[in-house]
Amino acid sequence: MPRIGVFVCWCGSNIAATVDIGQVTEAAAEMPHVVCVEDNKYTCSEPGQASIRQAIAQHGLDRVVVAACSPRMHENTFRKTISAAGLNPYLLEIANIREQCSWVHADRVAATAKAIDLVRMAVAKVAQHSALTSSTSPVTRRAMVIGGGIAGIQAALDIADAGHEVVVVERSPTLGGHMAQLDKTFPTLDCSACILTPKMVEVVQHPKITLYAYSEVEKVDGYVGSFKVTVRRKARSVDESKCTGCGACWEKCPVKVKSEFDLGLGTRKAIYVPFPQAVPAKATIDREHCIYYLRGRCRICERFCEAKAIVFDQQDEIINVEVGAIVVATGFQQFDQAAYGEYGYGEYPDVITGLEFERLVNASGPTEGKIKRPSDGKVPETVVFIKCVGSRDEHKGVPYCSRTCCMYTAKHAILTREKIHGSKVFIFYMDVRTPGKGYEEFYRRASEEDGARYLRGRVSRVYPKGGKMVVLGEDTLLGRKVIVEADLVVLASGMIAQPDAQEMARKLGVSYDQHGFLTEAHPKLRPVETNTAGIFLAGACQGPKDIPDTVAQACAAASKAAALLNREALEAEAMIACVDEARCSGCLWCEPVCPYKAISAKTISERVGRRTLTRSVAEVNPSLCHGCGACTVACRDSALNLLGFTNQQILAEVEAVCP
Amino acid sequence: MDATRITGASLGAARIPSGPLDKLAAAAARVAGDGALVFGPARDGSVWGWKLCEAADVPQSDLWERLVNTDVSPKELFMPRTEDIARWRDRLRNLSIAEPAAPPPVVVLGVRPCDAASFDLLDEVLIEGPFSDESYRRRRGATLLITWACGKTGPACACDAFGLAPAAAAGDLMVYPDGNELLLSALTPKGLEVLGDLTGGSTAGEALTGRVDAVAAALNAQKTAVGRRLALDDLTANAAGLTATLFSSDIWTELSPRCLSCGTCTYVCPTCYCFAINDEPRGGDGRRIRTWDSCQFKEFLSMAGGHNPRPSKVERVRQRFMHKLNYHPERYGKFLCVGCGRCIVSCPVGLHVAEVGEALSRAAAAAVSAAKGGE
Amino acid sequence: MSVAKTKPEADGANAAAEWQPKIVAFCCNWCSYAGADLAGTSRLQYPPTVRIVRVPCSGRVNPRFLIRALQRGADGVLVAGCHPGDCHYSTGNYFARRRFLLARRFIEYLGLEPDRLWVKWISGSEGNKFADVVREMSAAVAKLGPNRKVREAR
Amino acid sequence: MRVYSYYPGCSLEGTAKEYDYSLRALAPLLGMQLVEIHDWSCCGSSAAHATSHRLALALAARNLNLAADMPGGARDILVPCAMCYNRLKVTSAELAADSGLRSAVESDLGDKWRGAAITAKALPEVLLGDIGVDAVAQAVVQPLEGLRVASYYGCLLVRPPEYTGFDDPESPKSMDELVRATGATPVDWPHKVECCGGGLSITNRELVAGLVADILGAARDAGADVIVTACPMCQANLDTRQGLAGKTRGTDFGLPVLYITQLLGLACGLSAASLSFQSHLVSVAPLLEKVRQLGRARQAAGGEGC
Amino acid sequence: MSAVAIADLSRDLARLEESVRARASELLESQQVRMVIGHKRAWNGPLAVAHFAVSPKEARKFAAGPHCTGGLAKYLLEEREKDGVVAVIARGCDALGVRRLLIDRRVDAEKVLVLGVPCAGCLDPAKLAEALGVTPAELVEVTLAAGALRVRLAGQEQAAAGPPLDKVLPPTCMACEVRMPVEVAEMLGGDLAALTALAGRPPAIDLETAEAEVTRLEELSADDRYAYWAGHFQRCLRCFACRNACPACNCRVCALDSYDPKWLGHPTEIPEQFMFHFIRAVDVAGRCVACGECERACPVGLPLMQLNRKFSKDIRTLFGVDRPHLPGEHEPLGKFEPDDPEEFM
Repeated sequence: MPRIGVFVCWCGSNIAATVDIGQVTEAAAEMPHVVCVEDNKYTCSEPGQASIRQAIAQHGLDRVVVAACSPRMHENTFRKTISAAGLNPYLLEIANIREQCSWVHADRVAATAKAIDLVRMAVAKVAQHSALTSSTSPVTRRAMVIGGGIAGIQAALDIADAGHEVVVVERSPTLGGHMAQLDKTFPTLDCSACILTPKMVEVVQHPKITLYAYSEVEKVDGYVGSFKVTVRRKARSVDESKCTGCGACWEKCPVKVKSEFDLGLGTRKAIYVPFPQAVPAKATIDREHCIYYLRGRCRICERFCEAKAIVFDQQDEIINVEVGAIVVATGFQQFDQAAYGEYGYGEYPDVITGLEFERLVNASGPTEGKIKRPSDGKVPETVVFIKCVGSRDEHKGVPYCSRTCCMYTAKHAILTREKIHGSKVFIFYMDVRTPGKGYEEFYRRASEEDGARYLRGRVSRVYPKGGKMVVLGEDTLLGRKVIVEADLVVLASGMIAQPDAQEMARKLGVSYDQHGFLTEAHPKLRPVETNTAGIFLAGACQGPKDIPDTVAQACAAASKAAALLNREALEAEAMIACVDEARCSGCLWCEPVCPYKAISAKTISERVGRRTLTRSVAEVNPSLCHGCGACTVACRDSALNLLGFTNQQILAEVEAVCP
Repeated sequence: MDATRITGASLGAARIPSGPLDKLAAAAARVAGDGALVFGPARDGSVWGWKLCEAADVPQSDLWERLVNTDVSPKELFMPRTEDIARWRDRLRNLSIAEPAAPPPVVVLGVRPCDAASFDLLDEVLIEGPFSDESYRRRRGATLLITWACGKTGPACACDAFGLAPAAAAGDLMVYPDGNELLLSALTPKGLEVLGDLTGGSTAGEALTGRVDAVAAALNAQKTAVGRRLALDDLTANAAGLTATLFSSDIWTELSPRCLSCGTCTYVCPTCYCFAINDEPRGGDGRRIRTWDSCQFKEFLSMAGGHNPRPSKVERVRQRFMHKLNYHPERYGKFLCVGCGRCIVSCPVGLHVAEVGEALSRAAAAAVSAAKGGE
Repeated sequence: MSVAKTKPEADGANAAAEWQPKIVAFCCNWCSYAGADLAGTSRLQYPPTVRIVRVPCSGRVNPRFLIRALQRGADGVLVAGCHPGDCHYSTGNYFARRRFLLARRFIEYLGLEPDRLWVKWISGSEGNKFADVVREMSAAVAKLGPNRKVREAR
Repeated sequence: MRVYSYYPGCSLEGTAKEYDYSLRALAPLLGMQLVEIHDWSCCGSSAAHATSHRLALALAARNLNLAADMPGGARDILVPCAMCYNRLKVTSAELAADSGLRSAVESDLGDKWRGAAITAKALPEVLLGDIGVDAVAQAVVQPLEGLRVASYYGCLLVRPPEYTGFDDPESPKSMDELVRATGATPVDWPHKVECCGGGLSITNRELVAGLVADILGAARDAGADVIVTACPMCQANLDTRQGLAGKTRGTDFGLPVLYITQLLGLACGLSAASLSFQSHLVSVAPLLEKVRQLGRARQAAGGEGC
Repeated sequence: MSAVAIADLSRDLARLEESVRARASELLESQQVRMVIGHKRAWNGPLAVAHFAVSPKEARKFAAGPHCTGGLAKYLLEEREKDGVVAVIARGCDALGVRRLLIDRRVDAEKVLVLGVPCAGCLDPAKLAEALGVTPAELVEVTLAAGALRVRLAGQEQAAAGPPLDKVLPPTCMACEVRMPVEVAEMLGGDLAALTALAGRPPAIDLETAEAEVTRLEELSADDRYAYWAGHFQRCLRCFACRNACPACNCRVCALDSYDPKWLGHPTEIPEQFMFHFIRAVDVAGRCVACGECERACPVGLPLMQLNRKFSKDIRTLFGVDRPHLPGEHEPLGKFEPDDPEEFM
């Protein structure tokens, strides 16, 4: 039989002025299993705590109820108190008779009656308490960074510099991501490649970093401190350890393919590196276009490879990596412009996206930095930029702002005016958003110094007419229809989630929003953590971001990961879900409601009669469970229970409400 | 089987017209005692059960021409589905315990002979046996049972297979349909009192009791549809000593798979009497209650620690029918079944006393002939 | 405390005037329980009708608790959790929402008064909202009168 | 044979009779059977939806209910008129989404809403989605090779996309594909979904003349011989206001405006009479002559005659 | 349905019965399966009962036709711990019941062989009796012959023509959308033209009509609704036939039997009866396969499907999941949508 002590607090006059403490102690003395009732002026004071410790010893109490302020205030205080007296700290219940009683009621009779009810509920609940302990698990002191764009690069370098091993997984043949495709960066107009490529090199040279390029994450098992990641290293058909990146192979390769890196504006070979500064500088054979794979003949590259690095029958390799933390930096993709039929992207070659413009204006791009329009290679005289194409448009499923387009369009305007003398630049916009250091100044430079004509309004249609692209738009500030006959139209494309972002989220067990961006644990206070402990977010996979924000977030994610890896072991929650295997039907209806992927099936053996049978039951991983209890409701058989808030405890409280 | 199960000695008889029965009900209520409650068959939803009749809604006699029997047996009038054994209050460490008040007298108007006979069977176990069930005894003692002989049998009726008959005499007062009139025959002094109250003291003479015997004999000559198919003679004649053989018969593994382990058969059965006792605490207070229970439930014999002596349907189905058709007859000389046919109608999977009885009887015959062959 | 005070014994004018509903509130620890605490620290007054059962998350609240509370004499049940999208455990309140959308329609279908069940999203900063909800719900449940339909006799 | 409930709508009994005739003549050739909805009434467009939202819904709902009650079972409705199509689609969607509105409309109708399972379909939607462009091409006996056709969709047929959804609202292609199936060349032109001003055709002729002139001009610039449409309002407006539009631009456009069914009918070998070309204001005769010439030229060149 | 089709139908049913027996014998003979679960003629009365054949000889007893009522899927639960494959002769509802057990991971897919049979509906003896003006117990034999049912009543020597089968089907069969079973390993009788044509027809009543009684109850006043349900619930015997017959009620330890926590008190008074039926209905919500077994098994005629249908109706209107029990649909309570309705929140 439980032996419960009840300690009623006056809290000076905070409680005692409204609640008749005497009546409460009298009533508490009658409650089942209560063997000792005391009241104190200030229970949380040292004398108050001492009286609890004394009473535990004197009356042999094994459970304690403190009727005082909110448990959010002093639950931990009193847990320590009873722990000091030798009780398990969880054999405590707080009756909140201050915040939820004396402070909100004036009528002494009613408040006293309610306080008695609250004490009765706490007594009934604590009688059902059991001692709880939390488990610990060791930490694998290695991190994985998924994605090798600027976010992944920065995060990897920071974690490695903090002294931990890092594994970087990048699915394309090279590091760099979208940033490598850019020409200049706003608002400083410094060269993107110049600031990025040294970092790319740093990654491969760092002794703590292992890079798996042309590789993808297949599966993620385990939990914080102990993830087991399966990585597929796709076959390059080239032995990375031998390839020197000399370039003989791609010079001789007879097959020309549209370059993904140049967004189809330029070409590459079937054996290639995506761009000259690619890291690692290892060739890759594109098996879909290589003549040898298509027709069984050629092998010219093999003949010219002095390093003998070509391996035509190379297979994908599956490797397993154990890590303690994961930084997700999988980036974004451009909005698909085909959704805007009225702009004719894809039909008219001279309607291009902002990223394509980056390649056109880039000195290492297909036009060697000369802005030439794709249809006929003519240098455009009039260029129209249309902003918010695939941003802030609910009808296209993108209600959000992509955050970068205002600034890169201003940059494009400046570059156009710089590179094409006497060119005219028109920019159709909804709003100009420049929240960033030096951003507003940069925009002003575009509009005021470089003479870009900003027109506030949407464009309704773009169509070709006599070698020009007619842009029908509106200037809403003047209330006039605007028709511009342009040579080139550039659509400022928004950012959307990677096409496989949801699949990645499911592999990782993290949540994502309706647009497919991965969700942070708290929008303000936990911006780089996910709801799955040990998995952090960096860059545009979490939402549209420019480079400075991406880098800042990558640093933050890295510091979170490093802090985690600095720990020897992790202590799990004590109030977590547990499975009564004798009851569990193994239906696993609990599994989909668990936000932490903490529930999985396991097989148990049991004796039934004279036979040993195996069956499947649910298992809660204590390192992953946060104790929300959603699973307990999904469990029809009540095999799942939440320690500290068991069905029995809640039912006992409910029973006690109405004596 | 005991012939007195069919023909009871009439203590007196009377004749009343068919039609409203309010006078009969009132007379019975007066005899039963102060505050007596009268129950009669009543339709509830799609089901016929038993309902308290106010004076105005006492059924008319033609009801018994239309209705073969109620779907729910009248046993709950003596064994309520839930009844208090005691209530307790724990205040200031003073425990007070209250037992329920004495039950009111009850008149059951128009039970069929099979159901009336079921009370005799229950009485033997619950009152006359070594243990007397106080609550049941008090309720039975305060009851006046008016039994209505069956003018026709229903398709699921099987009374004759179990040693009874459509007009088997049981209860306090028998009612026999006789043309446009009803013949009343008192079987007990209480029944005789009702007749006296009804007729103003003039109980009928020899002529009327003779008529009663004649009508009863005619009604009892009816054969039921199930009874025509179901001969349990091998079971009755050879029952003694066959328990072990029947217990290990193959029929249980053959018959039991289809059972759903629900309690339907036991709960509609007038002769099943298993119950459970549970405490329902409410804080310091609470009640100890008795509710029906069923040997067909998986958890029926489940013990603390997890052991279950009857873990599968084979054991549970066997238990029920062996109890009805072998254990009880061995001890009391009668089947613990009155052939009311309710399990035949209600079992959702058609597993009932007729089919099992036939199989068991065959098994008994086979065992006997095997034993003879062995000699 | 006398039991009779909170227990509706009779429909007599006096008893009716004195009767106040009893509401069991399941409040999630992170939002609504904190909101109730904030109502306290802000000294907002509300009727002494509500008894809070602290749960980690509205997703922990089993609809069976609702019937149990009504059986044992509660006149109303409040389930309060974080606003959609704000769940401390990210999704618990979404599951609670589905469960109680159905549960409320179901008790209504069984002939109970649906207004005996309230589900409200109350954040930790909404002390005012907590007090308002208790006031409004107390009035609404008072209007329904004592719960008799599934309350067990004592 | 695919069976459809057929909802002609008022235009097809009046100004757009040729749309109705040509559609009925064409249907069997493309494997469609049209069963006219018995006792159909106004779809709720024009005056109704401008003045009373509920009335407009109730009118459309009545027709959808009738379609649900059709003997032989509920089927998809073929709705040739773009306005009717639009009203029926909007009504289905709004009543599905809003139970309050549904009960309001039910009380207006004095009848339960039974149209939930009924789908209204536009003509290009049916021909492309159900019949299939291959089946259309197979039915062509007189290919219109050499003819340049501007498909004009107007404002209602493909908008709003959340209700219509069968084609790109800004750059639709469905009629172009049908045109291609006849052997003719669909022209790429910018005014496929520009407003023709049909709603103001009576009240503001000058404005409408300008809009119509823009459309016709764009079609002519794109080298079109003919405009096809699937909307009675567009057809009527582009046809009747063509003279006025020409006057404002000092030109004679001379661009016949056909229903898509008429063009398909022509390609499938239906006679000019059965396609009711006589009721057009802009003469179709030169077009028919061109078709004949193209056919002869093809025969002379040894092309497939049939 | 033309007269010719009906004549064919009775012949088809005979052939179906033969092919069930043949296939079952074959499977047992070759020891591909350990047991075949189907129906056989009952000891008495018009209906068939479950039959468990473990030998080819026992397979000769299998029956098929509209008298084969009673679900079979649930029996698999008791076979789960034994080795070997069990075959089930499955009507559409049985197949869905097996699917339920598979989704709930209560049965191993490798240990079940679902043999689908087309189903014309299973007669409701109460409806048939009512149509003939007798009690259900008086029905002795029912067959489906040319034209309509043929019924022999108690005390009659000869069977006489009864009503058409369509008129005496329970509501679940009327609304059945799986007369041709789905997710079966193989179909028996798939070549029987008349039977498959009948089974392939759309349901006799649509979802809304099936829910007409729910709608009617919804429109009553709260007190009338309470009176309705309390009236039914007070009759409930707590025999648990509804639960035991239900393929969705397949927990190892039923909440209704649990002592700790004690969800359901033992008293059979109204408050606990509401708890009982609340728990049962809530726990099968979204998981109900609409087989109607609960209602069929109930000895005191509780309209339990009206509770289940209420949930399916609300799940449809609130969450847009029309038929959670059919393949391809999502289980509505193991998930959520961020924009689920907030009617009163």
